[in-house]
Amino acid sequence: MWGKVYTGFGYWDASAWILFFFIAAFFTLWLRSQGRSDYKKGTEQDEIYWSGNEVPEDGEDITVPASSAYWGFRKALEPFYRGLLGIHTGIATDIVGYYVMTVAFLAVFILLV
Amino acid sequence: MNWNDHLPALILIIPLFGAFIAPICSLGGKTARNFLLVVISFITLIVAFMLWRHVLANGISYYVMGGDKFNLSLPSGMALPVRIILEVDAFSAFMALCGAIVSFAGALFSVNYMNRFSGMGRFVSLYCLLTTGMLGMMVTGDIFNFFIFIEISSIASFGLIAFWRDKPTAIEASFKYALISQVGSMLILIAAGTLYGKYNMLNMAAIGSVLKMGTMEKLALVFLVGSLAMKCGSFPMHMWLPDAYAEAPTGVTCLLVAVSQASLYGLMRVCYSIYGAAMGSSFIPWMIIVFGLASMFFGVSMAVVQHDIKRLMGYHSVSQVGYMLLGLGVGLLVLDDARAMADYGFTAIKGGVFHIFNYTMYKALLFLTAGAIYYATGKRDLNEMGGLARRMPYTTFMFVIAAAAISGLPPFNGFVSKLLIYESSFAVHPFLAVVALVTSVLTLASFVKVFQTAFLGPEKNSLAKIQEVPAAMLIGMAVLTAAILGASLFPSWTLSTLVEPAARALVDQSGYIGAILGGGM
Amino acid sequence: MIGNAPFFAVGVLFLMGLLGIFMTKNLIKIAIAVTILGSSVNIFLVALGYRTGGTIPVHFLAGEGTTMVMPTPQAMTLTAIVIALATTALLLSLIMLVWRHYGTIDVDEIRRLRG
Amino acid sequence: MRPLSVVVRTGCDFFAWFMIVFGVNIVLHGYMTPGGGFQGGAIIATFLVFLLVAYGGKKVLSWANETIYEILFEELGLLCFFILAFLGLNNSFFYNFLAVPLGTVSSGILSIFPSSGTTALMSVAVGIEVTGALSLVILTMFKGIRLFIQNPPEEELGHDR
Repeated sequence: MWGKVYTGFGYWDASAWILFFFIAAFFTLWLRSQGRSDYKKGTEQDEIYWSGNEVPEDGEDITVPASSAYWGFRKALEPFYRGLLGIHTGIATDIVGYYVMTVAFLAVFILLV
Repeated sequence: MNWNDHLPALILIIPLFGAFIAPICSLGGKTARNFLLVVISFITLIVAFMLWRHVLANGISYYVMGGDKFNLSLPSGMALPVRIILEVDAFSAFMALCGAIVSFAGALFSVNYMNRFSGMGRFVSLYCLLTTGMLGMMVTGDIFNFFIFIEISSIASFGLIAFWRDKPTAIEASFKYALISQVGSMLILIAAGTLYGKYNMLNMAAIGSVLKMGTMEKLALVFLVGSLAMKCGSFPMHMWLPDAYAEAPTGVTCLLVAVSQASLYGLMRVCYSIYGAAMGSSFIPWMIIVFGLASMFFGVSMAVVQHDIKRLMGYHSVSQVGYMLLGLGVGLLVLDDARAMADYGFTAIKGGVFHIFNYTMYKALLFLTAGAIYYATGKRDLNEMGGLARRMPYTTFMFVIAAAAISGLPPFNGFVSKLLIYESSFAVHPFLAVVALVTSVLTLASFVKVFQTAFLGPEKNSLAKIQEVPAAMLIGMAVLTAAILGASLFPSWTLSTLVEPAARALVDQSGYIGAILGGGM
Repeated sequence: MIGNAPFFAVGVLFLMGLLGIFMTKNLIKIAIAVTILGSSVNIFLVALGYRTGGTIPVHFLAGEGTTMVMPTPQAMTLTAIVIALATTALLLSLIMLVWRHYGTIDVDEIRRLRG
Repeated sequence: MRPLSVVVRTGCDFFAWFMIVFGVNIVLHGYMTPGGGFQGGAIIATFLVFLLVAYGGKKVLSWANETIYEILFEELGLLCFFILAFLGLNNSFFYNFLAVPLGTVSSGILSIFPSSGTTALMSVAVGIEVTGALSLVILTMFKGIRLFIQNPPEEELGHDR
């Protein structure tokens, strides 16, 4: 039940990983327990900005929206994405067209090879 | 009468009965109808489990519809089977078990999720019908019957995708799926007709026993492979999939995942059990591998830039199906070569089959968590979410588990199946493994994005009043979470009991044929 | 050669159906094209089962004839027709709802889900 | 749809009933002749189309009750079919437990009683089911034409009914 899974080149052992997980968790919790709990509540020590900036009321103002995530990745691969989004036209006949073209391609090539 | 003998038929009878009785039951009000939905899918799950146990213990089980006896496959000295025969080997039983688990979880989830909407009698009816179609595709041993079940599941899913008929996008997604699926079904019917015209048989095992490659068989193979690859959403034919998955009600999306796996099952059944050793050239295996690679890479690169949560997950479905196509394609490539098969081919098949189980579980769970978010907030756009972890701790916990599993983080089950696929496809060509690895990295990247934008971050004022979803929905998700955790913590047990018999049955073409034709192949 | 005529008809109808899907922009016409596609497949199945000079495959109605037409493709065709009816009804209902929501049945304008 | 002229309506009154008789005939002989449950049921369902064309939508919708079609026809047919299939479970699902041996059939003794056993009964069950289902399809599609005219889609958004 807890045995190893052999992949032909190596193996995977879940129990070793879980053991490691517990050890790591123990060290993490130990490190955390070394922190100080005697900070002054309700003062500026609670603030999330050390610089003392105002924290906006609504969290909306300080979130990065999902559309902006991986902006650089998308910018760098822009030609690729332009092509990829180009074929996702969303027109029903195009969808059928890609399918029929693929089947036709397969049908022609399986008779050739 | 021994009920164990009738299990292959019962697994179809019970959801079908549920579909038929649902309109009457819904006259009795909300409670009766919800009770029916949950009870029917739970009994289906139990029957699927018993069928799986039965098949593991007694080998391939088959069932002759309308025969004098349930196992009389060759009546009165005929050389060929004539009736509709259900044939369940370990692979089918494994798939049916996966499908039944997902169907049960989706039903539990739908009870609360769909509570607000009208027309639920039809919903229950169609849901049971979709379950019937999916399970029928998995247990049938007859190629025309396979077409019937694929159509039953398609028609039920058109209705369910367009269930919210007041949403324009739902109608649009359903129409696109209906159009492409109708053309695909016609090609499947042509292929079935071609095989019938050539061999005067419709039984898959009987066709497999006499099949010799010729022009018509090649065309039939191409039509079947193309259509079924379209149905399970591989790359150039996947455009309907994110639309349909995103727009369907979430309990249904969860079941649609299992239905796409049924199409994958059909693809593998056609390639391994009907054509199998007779396939001759390595063109179709390579094309399946190429489909797999393209689906993996392009699917995930589309997913990274999405910001609709269900659409993002829909593109991940495309990319995950690629893994299974890769694993099972590598297995198909070396089907004739006993040495390579023992070396890495069987590992690849094991990886593919294990990935089917994992994918069905964690993708269904991911869709359910997305549905839970939609239920609580009424939003699907990630840009408008944030800080949900404080409000919905259980959902967050289950989302993290599912996301870690789909990204292939150890120690979760996604890692194990992906590892098996990497290491075996590496032996064919390193490029395959590289694409698979890159896909895994991008999967992790996009789920980090979902986790960070939806669950972490400061709380938004617009989301200050939301609450955790009701208990029935949480139980529905917990069923799948338990399956994921079980497969993660006991990978070797899962592999040896669940996956290996299925993989062995998939490779064993003569066993599949011999069970119907009485051995002596 | 003349025995293959039904199959030519099937091919022509099939191509008509496929081209109809791609060449027209009107959703109703596309639904009609899908129906034509289905009909071509039905003709294919019926043509497969025909035996020259065959009779009705009911034992005590067959009369003197010894060759019987295979009933299986006909059963398949009937089933396929029933399914095609259900799908056509669904497609037309969906088109009706599309027209309600989008105000058009031009296939190029029904693309809110893309990218 | 507006009602048509009085000539058409009188013709419809006269002929629509014959469609039902013809359909029932096809259903009842479905086990032996071309036709059967689906074909006969489809012919019976044209009764409603006749009425719809001749009398217009308003009148027909006030006559026809969807629940009757759904519960009485469709469910009855489906459940009869299902139970007939289920009763053969002693041998196998769908087993023809009423079948008459071939010798008896050929001798022509059973001229009225259906010689095919459950097949004829299933054909009747399918006929009832298809009648209900196709009538329901026609009614639903006809209602769908006028779906958002009475209540525009804006009011339905949020699908929170």
